[in-house]
Amino acid sequence: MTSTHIESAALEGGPSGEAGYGRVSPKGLDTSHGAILYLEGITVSFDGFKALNDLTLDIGVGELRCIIGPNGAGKTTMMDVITGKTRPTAGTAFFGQSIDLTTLNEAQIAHAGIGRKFQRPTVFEQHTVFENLELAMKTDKRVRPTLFSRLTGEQADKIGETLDLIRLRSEVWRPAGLLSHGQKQWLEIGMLLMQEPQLLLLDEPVAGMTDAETERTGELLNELRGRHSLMVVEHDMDFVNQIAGDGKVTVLHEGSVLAEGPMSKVQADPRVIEVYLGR
Amino acid sequence: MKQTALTDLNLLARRPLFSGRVWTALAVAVALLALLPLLNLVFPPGHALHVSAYAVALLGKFMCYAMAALALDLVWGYAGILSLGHGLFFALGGYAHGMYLMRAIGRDGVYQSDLPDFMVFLDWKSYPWYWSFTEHFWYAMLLVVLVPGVLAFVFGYFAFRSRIKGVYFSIITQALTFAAMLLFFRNDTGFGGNNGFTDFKRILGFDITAPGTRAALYWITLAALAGALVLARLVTQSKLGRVLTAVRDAESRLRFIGYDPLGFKLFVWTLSAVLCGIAGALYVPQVGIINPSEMSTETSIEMVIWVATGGRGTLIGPIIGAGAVNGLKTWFTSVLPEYWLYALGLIFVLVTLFLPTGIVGLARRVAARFQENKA
Amino acid sequence: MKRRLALKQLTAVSLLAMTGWMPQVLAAEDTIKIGILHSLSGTMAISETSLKDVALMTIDEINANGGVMGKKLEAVVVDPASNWPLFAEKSRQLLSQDKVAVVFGCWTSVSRKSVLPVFKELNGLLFYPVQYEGEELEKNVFYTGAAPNQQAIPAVEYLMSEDGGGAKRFVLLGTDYVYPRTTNKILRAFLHSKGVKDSDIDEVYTPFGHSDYQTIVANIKKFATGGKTAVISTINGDSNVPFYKELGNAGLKATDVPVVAFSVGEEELRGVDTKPLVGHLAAWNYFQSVKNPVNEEFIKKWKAYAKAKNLPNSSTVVTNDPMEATYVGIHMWKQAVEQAKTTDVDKVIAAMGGQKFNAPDGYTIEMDKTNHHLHKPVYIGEIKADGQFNVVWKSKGPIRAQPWSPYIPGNESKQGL
Amino acid sequence: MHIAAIAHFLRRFLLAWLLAVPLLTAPAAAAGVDPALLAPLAGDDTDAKLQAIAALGQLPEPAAAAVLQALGNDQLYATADGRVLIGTGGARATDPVTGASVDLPAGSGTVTINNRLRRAIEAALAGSRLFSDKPDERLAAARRLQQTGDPARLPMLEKALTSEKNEAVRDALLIAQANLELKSTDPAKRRHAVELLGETRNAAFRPTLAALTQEQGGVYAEPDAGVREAAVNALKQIDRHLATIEWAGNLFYGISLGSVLLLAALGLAITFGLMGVINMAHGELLMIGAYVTYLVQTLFRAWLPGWLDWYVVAALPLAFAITALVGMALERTVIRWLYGRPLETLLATWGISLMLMQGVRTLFGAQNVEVGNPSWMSGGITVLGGLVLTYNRLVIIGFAFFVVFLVWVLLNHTRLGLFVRAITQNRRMADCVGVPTGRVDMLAFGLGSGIAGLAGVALSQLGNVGPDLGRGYIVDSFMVVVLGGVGQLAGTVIAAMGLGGVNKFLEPYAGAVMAKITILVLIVLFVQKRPQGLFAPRGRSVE
Repeated sequence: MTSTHIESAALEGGPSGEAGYGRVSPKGLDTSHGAILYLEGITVSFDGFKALNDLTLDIGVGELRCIIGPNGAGKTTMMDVITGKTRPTAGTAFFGQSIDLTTLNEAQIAHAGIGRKFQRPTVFEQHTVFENLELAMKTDKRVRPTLFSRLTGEQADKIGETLDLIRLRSEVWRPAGLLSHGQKQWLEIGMLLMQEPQLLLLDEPVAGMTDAETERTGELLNELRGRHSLMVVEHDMDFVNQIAGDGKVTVLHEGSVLAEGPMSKVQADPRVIEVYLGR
Repeated sequence: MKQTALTDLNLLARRPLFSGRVWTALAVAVALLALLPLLNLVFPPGHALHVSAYAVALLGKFMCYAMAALALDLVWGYAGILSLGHGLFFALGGYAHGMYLMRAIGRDGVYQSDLPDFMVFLDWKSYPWYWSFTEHFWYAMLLVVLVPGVLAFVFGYFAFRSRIKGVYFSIITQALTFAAMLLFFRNDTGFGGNNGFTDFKRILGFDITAPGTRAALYWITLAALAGALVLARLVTQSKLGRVLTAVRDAESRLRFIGYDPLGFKLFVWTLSAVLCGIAGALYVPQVGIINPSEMSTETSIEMVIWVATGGRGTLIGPIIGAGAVNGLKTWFTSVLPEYWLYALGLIFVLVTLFLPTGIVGLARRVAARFQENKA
Repeated sequence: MKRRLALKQLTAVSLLAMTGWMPQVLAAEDTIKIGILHSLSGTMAISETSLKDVALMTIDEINANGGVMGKKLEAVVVDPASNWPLFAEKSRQLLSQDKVAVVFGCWTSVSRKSVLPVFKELNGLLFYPVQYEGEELEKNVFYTGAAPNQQAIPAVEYLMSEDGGGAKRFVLLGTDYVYPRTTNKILRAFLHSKGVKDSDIDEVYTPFGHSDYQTIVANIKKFATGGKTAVISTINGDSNVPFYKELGNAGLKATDVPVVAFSVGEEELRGVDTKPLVGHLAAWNYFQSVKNPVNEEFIKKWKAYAKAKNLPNSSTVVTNDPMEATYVGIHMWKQAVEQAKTTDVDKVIAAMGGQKFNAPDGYTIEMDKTNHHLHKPVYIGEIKADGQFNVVWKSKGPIRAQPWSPYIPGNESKQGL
Repeated sequence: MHIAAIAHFLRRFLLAWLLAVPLLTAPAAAAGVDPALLAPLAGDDTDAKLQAIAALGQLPEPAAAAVLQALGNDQLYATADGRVLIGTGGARATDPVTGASVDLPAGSGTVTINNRLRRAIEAALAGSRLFSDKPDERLAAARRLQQTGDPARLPMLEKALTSEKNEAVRDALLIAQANLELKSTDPAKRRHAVELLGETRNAAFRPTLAALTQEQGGVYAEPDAGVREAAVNALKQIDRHLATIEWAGNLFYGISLGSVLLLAALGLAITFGLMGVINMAHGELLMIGAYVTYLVQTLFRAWLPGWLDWYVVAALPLAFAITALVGMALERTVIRWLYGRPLETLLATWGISLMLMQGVRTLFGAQNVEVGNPSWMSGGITVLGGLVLTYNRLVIIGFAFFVVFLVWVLLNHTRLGLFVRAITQNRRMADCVGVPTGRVDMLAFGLGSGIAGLAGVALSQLGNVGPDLGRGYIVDSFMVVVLGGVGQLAGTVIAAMGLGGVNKFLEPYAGAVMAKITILVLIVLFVQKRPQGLFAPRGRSVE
């Protein structure tokens, strides 16, 4: 089913540069080597301080990867690099085999199929839940089509499905600003899903959620597993345990990978214990 | 059941351009305004229903201001781009039209020359290249749209591309406008320096001071204003409108869901500049003068104040604001010439402090209160 | 739904605001309305405010003496706020709403130009009290200020004379707008006629409100090394202070490089520390220091009025040329009205020609029969330490204005006017 | 009541001082001057006056000099019966003929002079002053004589040279002599003179030298080829020097303009740069500072005329205090409600600026008010023999950097500064860690405003003091802050200096208007490249 996504992506991407400012249209994502994201030797330094230091990491298609690490380990910076917000000082970042992320801007990367959820839930507070999802929906996002776009039936259906998935149907006409913290988190996840990305980056998705909400979010992510590749940055160990299962966990420390492997193995790693769990 | 629910989702998502009530309100307002020149023409002075030519001229002027305010609201109210340079676009539109009007004077100038008087006293023998074709009305109209449009597009492209935001953007628009003002103040620039263009005689062969011509200009302005309002509403009601507000509220988020704000900002910015230019073009023949002071910092800031007073992001608000503020200004400068600046200044402060949503916002709150009381 | 209604109401209200509340100063039957159109705010307030006060004083004076044709004069003061379109709007208001018989106002050329179409359209009557560039002659306007030949040319002649220091080179320094441009154009032509070469004329313009004259003063100094130099300044009121301060501190004394200014009078000097300026010149048709009973009377009245109305700094008020021109203008209009036995514009215009008035400038000056300009005497004064002028040259009697300078090509035909 | 007592004392002090004046000046005119010489001064014939002045100049008596001085200062009175008296303040006068102190007769008026007479007087006085016992007076006289082309003065110069010991004065005299010897019949003398004048590299001699090289129809103004050649070289020397002067001049003008911009912008760098308030009333705060200076000057004139020279110094703290108070008042009443809504602050402060301007108009009138330079800020020093560095600008340059230093210390070495910087970086966090944001905001805004007040004092020494003083600076100030990078003190300094310099180096070529336009366009372009200004804080921005 991934492939169908890719087809549609190619179609809706449209010929590049038509609107005058080059937009890439992914010629299908080449994931022949089974990995969807390659980070190699990424280094980011702000005025000498190395936020990322020769970071190397790759994520497989359909994998759910948890990233843990103490504050300042470079988790958010890594996401900034992947989503094109920060340009690495050195190193390469590839999406699939062919798309070089370091050459694209945020919009192009998002369009290529990477969705990101922020640490603090950021939704369009003035817009209704519906509008938020509508804006995020995967479609031609250049100026003219946007100006003349009318909502089709199936698009409405898609929004409806997502609404049910994130359990916000009852709130559909409320301005997003009025939602509870947890609801915002879900809405943002919902917006990611509307983008139909192949890779989701989730930055602390359960921060500030009640246990019930956390529970529910865990289920949600598990539903997504396989359909999308996910990268989850999280502090909450229990939650990581809940979603990681026997999947790989990566520990970042001072901008580079400290340890990698199943949760059980990682938790046993003395260095990890020292820098992180040891506290 | 789910299915039905979804389709009505879709239906609910489609909103009308205006609610029926607003349509009627607008229609009434337009009709009223359109009536005034007739009252002026038909009824003799002194008649109970006579409306003075002065009032008509004044309203004509205000409507031009209103249109500029509307244009500004598009960028500021919706895309959150505060321009302190709309006076520039306004003036450019005015100058473009003014060039035609100057050519239309023909040999009726002081020196009976084909050239405008200011060129004569600069000893110029022929029109500089950028005046060519301006004797054709259609070409002047083309300039009215193109000059502000192109300038806005180029300036906007670079500014937005390098992601200049908020205050920075406001201040460089101010710098640009200030530079333009100095440039136009120079007599050698070829736009009449400080005196600018004035003493127009005719437009398309009609005597520009004739009551009929005045009325016509007035109606054209009214039509343009109404048209601009509908157009602006169309844009802001479209999905693009929602993208714009998203730009205003969380631009970076918008990037991460795959929109490139550059194009959207550029679109609305250029559109706004063009509308503003048209307003300026309508302004000049009615006021009878265009000079660089229209590009002064003050003018542009006043425009912002009209929008703020009326209520930004409401389209109708800026129109009301422009009318109200200028109405007050006209009134104050006559009844308390010595102290009107206190009054005006105070109003600006109070509006920003207590009416962050402007007159319209206030009206809505009041209306809401009514409903509560009823319920 | 209520909200929509409220919206509609608002629209209606704002409509009212625009049409309904137009100032309707109800005209009592026994008064004649006079419009006063001077900026009381904005950049020009500096110069124009005092003209408003002089006009009011003159009107009080006339009313005290029984008004005009037994009717009292009623001043309608508006503030065009140094904003040219507002000038046009206000003049329209004065003429069509307030129905004033005459308007006294404007200072800058652009303000005059902006109101002209209105006065022509509504056939109003404007008295313009400031020296200006000429090149204009409107039926609806009377010019009580100087035309170039009543100010600029005599001044330059004086500078070239032995008493004036026999200047050989000239710096024409001005703010970049029409008055300096035209004046300098005329002066250049005049200097040519006196055999001065272009290489000995330096024409410099500064933007409005220019406040940094270091470079320009340095250039004047450099230019002056080429021979006996004089500066002819048409700098607009506000920039004069920084210019003179720079000049004084840079050690350019009037004895080395005299500066003659056409826009600097007693009023402007109030804002300057005059010590370094002693000896620099100004050319006007009136100085407060002109000695004659009419002038003493005028000054006395003005000081008294300032005190009575306690205007700001009423203790130090001074009179100057445009104030005198306003005063003269109002009185001449009164005479014309009484002669025409009506305030009808056309009749008054007809009656204005040839009006005589015993003016503070020490002469019984006459309004020209044809060209709407006053015959004025020319005085050249040197600035004294007390901010007054010491008259060092005066014309033999009043000079007829040449609104169309013979030094501007194309005006030959108009010399008859 | 203290004040009253002081005032009373001062008035008496002032009175005594005035009474003393005549006594001081009376002895100036001791022995008599020939009335025949004085008579023409009372007349109207300018030429006669000129002769009389010249003649008086030759006289050794101090009385003659006294007459000339009086004439120069409008202190010479002509009585109805044609006598001439030296006014000595009040209704008293001294009769130069008898040296007696007499009452001014009714109907006597001052003898008016014009520039021509002024020149003659200076020259004449120079003659007598050549023999004064004060070297600086002699030097001034010699310098003055360098400008006369009147050969009749040669003998006097030679006489002076024989007796003159002081080196500086001697050189000056030699130059004056050389200037006159250009007209000598002896080519050698002329040549030597030309070379000497060339050495001075003083542009004042350019015309005379240039005249020598003039040639009409094969006939040279200067017959001797050698002298001509020397003249050409001399001219070269002078011109080369002029070029240097021009360059140095532009540099100085640039720096001084820069320092003005800096002063104007510094306050804004705090209120806008650090606090994010688009303070459109900033210009009006400058204006208030200037008006405070005016008030202080008025007070000094009334009560402390003896100390008038120091009114500026006294104005500084006052201007700071008052504008700071105004600023704090604004902050408490209006601005504090608008934090985080910078664009709204723009509107509100605009309204405020309108009110402040009109307020000043109502209080002080729409006209400019007069603020004089104290004597120690008037005039300037001549360097490189031609470039005048005016004192007021020198002082202001120094002052600007002093203020910068002050701000730097306040921001980086005080608790307030610490708090301000904390709030700039993260208001909410600062609030949490117990920074009294409210008070700090008020103080910081007060500081910014106060600095604007200081700037106002400086500006009052350069230009207009009028209601719209501020409007002239508001745009420039914002340009400086934005260009420098918000919240970057160093950036502001460099931006100001850069703008000033570029402007002044452009002006000679482009002219004042185009120079300014170019600057603005450059700024717009620059901001494209560095949206955050010169010194942008980098790092993981909080989005």
